[in-house]
Amino acid sequence: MSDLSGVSERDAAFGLTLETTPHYYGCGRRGRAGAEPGVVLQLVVGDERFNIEARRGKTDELFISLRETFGRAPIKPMRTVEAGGFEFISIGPSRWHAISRGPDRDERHALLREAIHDLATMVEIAHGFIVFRLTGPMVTEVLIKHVRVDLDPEVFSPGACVTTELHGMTVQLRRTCDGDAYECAVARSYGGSLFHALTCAADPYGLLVLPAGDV
Amino acid sequence: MTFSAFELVKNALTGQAGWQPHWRKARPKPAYDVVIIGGGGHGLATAYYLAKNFSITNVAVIEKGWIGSGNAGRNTTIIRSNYMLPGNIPFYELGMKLWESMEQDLNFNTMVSQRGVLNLYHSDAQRDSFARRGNAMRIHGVDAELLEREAVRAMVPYLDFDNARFPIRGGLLQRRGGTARHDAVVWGYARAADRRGVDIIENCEVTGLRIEHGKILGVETTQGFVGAGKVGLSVAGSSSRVAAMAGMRLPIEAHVLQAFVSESLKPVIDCVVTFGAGHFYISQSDKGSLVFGGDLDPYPSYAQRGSLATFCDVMENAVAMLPMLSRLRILRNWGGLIDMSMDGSPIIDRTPTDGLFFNGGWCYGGFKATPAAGFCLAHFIASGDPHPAAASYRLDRFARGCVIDEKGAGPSPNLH
Amino acid sequence: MLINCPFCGLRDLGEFSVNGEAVARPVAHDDFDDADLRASFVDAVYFRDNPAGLHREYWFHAAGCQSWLLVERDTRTHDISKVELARSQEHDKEMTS
Amino acid sequence: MTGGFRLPESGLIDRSRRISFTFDGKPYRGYAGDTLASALLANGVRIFGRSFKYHRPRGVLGSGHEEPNALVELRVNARREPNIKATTVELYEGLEARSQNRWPSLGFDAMALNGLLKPIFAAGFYYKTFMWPAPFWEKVYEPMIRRAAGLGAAGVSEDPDSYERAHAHCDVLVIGGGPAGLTAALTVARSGAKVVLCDEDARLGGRLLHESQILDGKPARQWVDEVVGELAAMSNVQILTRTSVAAVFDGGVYAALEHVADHLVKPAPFMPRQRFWRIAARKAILASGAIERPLVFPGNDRPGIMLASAVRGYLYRFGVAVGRAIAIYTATDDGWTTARELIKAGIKPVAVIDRRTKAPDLFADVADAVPVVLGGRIIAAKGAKGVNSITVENASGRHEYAVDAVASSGGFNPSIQLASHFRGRPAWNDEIQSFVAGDSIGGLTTAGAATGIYALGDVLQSGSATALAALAALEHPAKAIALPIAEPEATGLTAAWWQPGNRDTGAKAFVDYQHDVTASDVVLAHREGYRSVEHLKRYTTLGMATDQGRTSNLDALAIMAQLTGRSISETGVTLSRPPVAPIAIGAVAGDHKREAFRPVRETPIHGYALERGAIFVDVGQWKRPQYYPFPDDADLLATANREVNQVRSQVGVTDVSTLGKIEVEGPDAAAFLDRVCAMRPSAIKIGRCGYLIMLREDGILLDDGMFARFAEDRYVAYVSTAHAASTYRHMQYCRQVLWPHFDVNLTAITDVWVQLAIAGPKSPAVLQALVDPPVEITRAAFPPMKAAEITVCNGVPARLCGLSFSGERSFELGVPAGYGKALIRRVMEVGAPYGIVTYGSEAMGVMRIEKGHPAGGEVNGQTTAYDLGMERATAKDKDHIGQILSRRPALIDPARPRLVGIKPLAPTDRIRGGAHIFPKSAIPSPETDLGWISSSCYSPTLSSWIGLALVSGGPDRIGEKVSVYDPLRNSEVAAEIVPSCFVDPKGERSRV
Repeated sequence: MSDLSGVSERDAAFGLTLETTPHYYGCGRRGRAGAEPGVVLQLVVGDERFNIEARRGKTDELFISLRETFGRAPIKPMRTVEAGGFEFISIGPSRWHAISRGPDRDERHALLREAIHDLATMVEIAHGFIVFRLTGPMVTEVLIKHVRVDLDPEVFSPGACVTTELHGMTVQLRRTCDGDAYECAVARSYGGSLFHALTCAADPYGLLVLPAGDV
Repeated sequence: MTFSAFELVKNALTGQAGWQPHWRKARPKPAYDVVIIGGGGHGLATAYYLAKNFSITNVAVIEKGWIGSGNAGRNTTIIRSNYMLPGNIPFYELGMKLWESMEQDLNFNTMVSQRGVLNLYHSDAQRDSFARRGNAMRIHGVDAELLEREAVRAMVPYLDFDNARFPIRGGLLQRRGGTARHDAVVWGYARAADRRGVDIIENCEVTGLRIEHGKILGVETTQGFVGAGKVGLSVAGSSSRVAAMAGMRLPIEAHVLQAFVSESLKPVIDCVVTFGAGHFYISQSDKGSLVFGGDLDPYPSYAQRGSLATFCDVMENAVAMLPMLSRLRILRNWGGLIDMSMDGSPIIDRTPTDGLFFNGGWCYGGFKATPAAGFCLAHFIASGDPHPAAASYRLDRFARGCVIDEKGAGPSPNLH
Repeated sequence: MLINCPFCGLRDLGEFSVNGEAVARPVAHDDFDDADLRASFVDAVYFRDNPAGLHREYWFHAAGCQSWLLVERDTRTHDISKVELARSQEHDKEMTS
Repeated sequence: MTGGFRLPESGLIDRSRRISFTFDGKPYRGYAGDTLASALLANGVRIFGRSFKYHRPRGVLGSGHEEPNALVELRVNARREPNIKATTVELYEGLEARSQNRWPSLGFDAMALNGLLKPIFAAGFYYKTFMWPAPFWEKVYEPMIRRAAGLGAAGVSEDPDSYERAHAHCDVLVIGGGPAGLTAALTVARSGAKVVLCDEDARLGGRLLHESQILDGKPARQWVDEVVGELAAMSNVQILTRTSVAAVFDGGVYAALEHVADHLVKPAPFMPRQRFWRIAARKAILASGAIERPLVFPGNDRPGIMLASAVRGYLYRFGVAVGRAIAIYTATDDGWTTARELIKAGIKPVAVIDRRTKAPDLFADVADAVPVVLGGRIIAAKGAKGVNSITVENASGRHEYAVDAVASSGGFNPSIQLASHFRGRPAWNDEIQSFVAGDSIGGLTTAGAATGIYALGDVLQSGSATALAALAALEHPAKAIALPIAEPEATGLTAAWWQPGNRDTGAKAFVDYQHDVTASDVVLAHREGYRSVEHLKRYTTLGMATDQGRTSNLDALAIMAQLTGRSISETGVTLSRPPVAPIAIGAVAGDHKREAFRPVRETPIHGYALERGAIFVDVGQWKRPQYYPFPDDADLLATANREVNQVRSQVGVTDVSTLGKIEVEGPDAAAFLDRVCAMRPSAIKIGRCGYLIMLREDGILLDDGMFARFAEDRYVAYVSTAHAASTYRHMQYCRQVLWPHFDVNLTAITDVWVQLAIAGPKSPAVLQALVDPPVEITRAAFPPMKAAEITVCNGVPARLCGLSFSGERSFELGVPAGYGKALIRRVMEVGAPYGIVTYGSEAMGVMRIEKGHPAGGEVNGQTTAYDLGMERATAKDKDHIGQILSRRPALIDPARPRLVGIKPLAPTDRIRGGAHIFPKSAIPSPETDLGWISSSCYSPTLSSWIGLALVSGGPDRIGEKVSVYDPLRNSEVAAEIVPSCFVDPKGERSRV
């Protein structure tokens, strides 16, 4: 297992600082002027994200182990399931991402590692992604310009998660479990293009880009 | 009747009453020396050259629908001989020479227009690859020029030179390339073959091949059995289906290639231009329509319709290459069935069945190959030996490892 | 065309790439220069049934779950009759859980 | 006889809002709610444009997308748009329109002389001429034809407007918001299923907007308002007006174009001009109505001769009378309805000429009020700039009428274009003398007038019933809705096709107006053998204009049917092609334009490279720093030379993050990779790097790269930038399809790590300053090809490999991507004392050529491991992808083009990529061609131009003198074939 545990800008021991404002990321109001922005966008930083893939023939055992550790097997196709401080996102057959935010991540991480043991491979991949969080009344208007899956709020309900194509990029689009926000994750190298695609689509509704932060 | 200015004027004065059908509506005879299956450009050209070059006139061309109803009438009308590999260059150059003399040869205006074919490049690596190709052409006696950016700008001023995702650096130009009126090529060959005695039999579908002791005896059709000493298959798009009648599998997949025309406009694009940063090609017809296309649909298909994904992709390429196209409108879009071969190059060969010859696997390039394919297939059928210009287009090249893969895409037909 | 990915559901063609006819890789034996073995590879790599009708083919859900899929499709109508994961079937339970 | 005028009070226009606009520079006024056509007609304008071939004056024929004649150029400057149908343009304040295809003016067009040459310019004449002398085609004839052809002129400056795409999903898509579409949509909506309703008009209602029907005793328009109000209030309904559904694709995917701002002078800020919708619908109902076809007669193209339904539409919707002396020429009851409405509006028709010998029932009021000519036909229409008289003939003789308009009614053709995109064969319907859609294909069913049902009550019923059937097929519970009661309507007609034997009074009888195809052209096509429908179309250009033959195809078919003695259905039908109506290319492209044509990939240090003034190069989707120019570099070649020299003498750092990185993990990782790769990954020791070679199954090289093996069961594959995606896909294919039993997982981690190559003799010192203790960067502790997972810069996890692409002592250092920018800054800090520089991909490329490493020019999909001298690294004794076919005779033929180095005899002689290689003093020919230069550069290390080449028999020719021949660039250079490695062939420098 590769272990990048504890990679975080909060870890003051590190001699390198995490880049939190990519060169393309411009904060502030843009697009149509008006009292309230229709869309608010923010770069999410400080996630931990693990790619987990079951070992061959170990899927059942893995489910059992996770259930024992987290109270349930946090696996449901195309859904985010919250368990043990992680958000488990099922991204493919026997593959999922486990995202963890906020304090006490080392403890959680250890627990996950223990549960997984040798039943799956686990690779820390947080740095491979750029995540934009979108809120505001016009978010779905923006997203339907780009995304071909059905975003009807009843269909794409809170916790929904898909990997799909957006302006020639593969993105992971999620609706948070509270239903209030959408998160759009893309391979890091595409961050600028995704930012451009989303902000241009949002400009007609008035857009506020917040400084990057953790959520 | 030979077309001439005199005939034109005479008929203008007599209410056009003197014109005759350009080809007879023939009914099949019991037997022919040669039967060509497929009344497209290739099949009709084959019959014409059998008659003209080898005096074999007891020939029938059998067509399922109306002549030219396949790819001959569904392409983007480009002619060129800007190939890179030694197996390809002589063949396409033979074709180019036949295009250059076609109208006088056929006494039919096929509107061969040598307006130039310009391939854009966008990087040093692409320039080097084009230079390899252009130099190969020059070494084979084919015209080619490598243009710098400003020379390209002078030729096609409306290309996106300035704010492009993939800026244009230059282009490879073949001035002798251009376009021809696709339907007229079909009609011209049909009329010329007919005038030499070839029977063109339309609305006659071949339903089987009669083969005994490994030798072809004739074809079963919806108009009855037609005997034949030799049979040529020239049915690109349906090659596998017809070859299956002779128990053959082919290194071919059928795919749909979409093409598009815009509304008629006053001239804006003078040559054929191809995009190097995507797959897109465009020219403007004499009637004023912009004719363009891009990638094929990636999945095997026998349905003559394309996908929205490719449709969108082609338009994105169009605007990326020529931003001025943005407000112009697509008038019509259609899909043609093409034979994609496993190395992107065609097959002209005899088959394991004695007397049965095959011509197919033309990928994107069937239209431009029309005269040369007919010429070489006729040569093969008449002489029993491949024409030197098509000597590389043999079926056994895959087993031997002598593939002719211009793009280096490998045995993935949808990547060629 | 829409493809009903067993994992992701109905998705647009544009998210997939296709490999063409689902041909099994011949089983190689020790003599790599054996003529029959080579012929079987030539056949598998270059030759196709290319039917006008039902066609079994491999697709890759590149912009989705990255599964290779075995798709059964009619090449005349583009109607898709079956889509399944090309990989082993041990994941079936997960699909339905 | 002045043509049209505005009636008082009637119409759906807003008379309180006057609108000013210009046509050919002349100012006019209209009202909100007008179209450009209705406003011009109201102003008495009759000529709208000139025809394609004969430049004949043309007016308006119809009132919508079927319009073949009234094409204008709209807007100015960068927004100029040619070939716009005036009948579809909503009038807006400041509209500027111009006529087309005329010179010097619309009223007098010099090219109208073409008309006199009509006997020459018959169908297909150009196939018979312009052949002599041969060179004259390109030089003389064709330029003349090209200038003459085309209708409008395209704008050539950048489109200032923006476009966007949008995606919708529904259970049922209803196409058309007329009576059938409304009852269909309402039925679906009330069932709770999701419905999208599209109509190309700005208002819903379809024909009910153009007519005076009564529903439930109230004007039908009132019913429309009620239904639209109900639909608009429902959350499961999406209404898209000004939206034409353009095409249908497999799986129930529809493309539609919404004209968001085409009714404005220009789009408001942040408003797209048009929106291209992709609508995924489980079922669709095509309620697109029917289009009237005109009757063919001599002189039928004169301005003022229009479709009868259009005449009625202008009356009701726009309050415009198209003339003061209107004759009705009809083969249908519907023509009589138009007559009645004209009478009601106070414009008594000059005559009703019916092709039938008996007047229809229900129209006694009309017959009483207007002269009626039964069994009549128009045999001539005269008038230079618009019709001013017609000659009518029937059993009782000839009658001449002075008219300024003719309302022509030949029957209705269902608008089934969309249904035939799926190659659904239209079926002939004798009752309506037209084609209707065949079987429902792909979930699309027609309803209402599109099925050939024309009486309003039946149309309403059809919409509702079709919706119920669609819902039933979806197993969605639904109830029938209460339909309003319509009054009875007469829909009788007779077949009234142009008969090719008709006495021609010398004037042309037009079939296809826009392309100037006449009845006699169809006769000529028949005579010359172009009898199949497609031949007819292609030979005469019939139906290929912007209206796709809406008003012409059937008339031509009918003529051909008579000539061949077959029925119309036996004669055949041309299938309409997508799109249903022309759509702007830019609208489909959406926001994929200019720099956003394709996404950009940037490495984690992109921002840093920008700060350093780097020049970037496109590699696939990546932007890679190519040069880091200094202000005092003479040129970019000097930059590359400086960067190379600094690396070779001191130390440099470059960004190699674009290389593909795939983590391969699992107990079977080694066994799996042994099957995938041509070398033997299982032989790579833990903590070491190894070469990576992958073949395609056809034996050709797929990619080369490096492995780092960090554990017994864990490798990282570093593959080329260009092939990263295809390599990953291929490995997943091997893993999922070929060998699913292997217990191994693949994770793409390209974007997770930033990867810097730090190269040069001083690189160990730089690395030592970065790594955390106790790691030592010495020859012994960290030799070349070592791979280790360590920490750097005080705890940052890192992967360090002793890899060299440049030939110098070199390291590749990876850290999590978010630290990339900080890392390179740190590297530059700690490297400053050693003279470190950043170097770009150009310098890296130079050094790799100096070292003879193959890259894109060599790994090009045509070469084998053997060709590139890698065969010693491949394993001959195991089955892996490509093993069997790589052994085919032609792939191991020593005469194949194989990799060598090329050095000019004079170091300053430039050799360029793509030049071919010939034996010294051989005459260049295909037979003497030895190969080509695959990569070249100026080597500052050797102070010479050098190249890599693929040369027949390559390594066997080392030492031969050759000519590097580049006719494209007029260059021929004497050179020598040398080993491909130019610098430090023993590899001593990398081991310091």
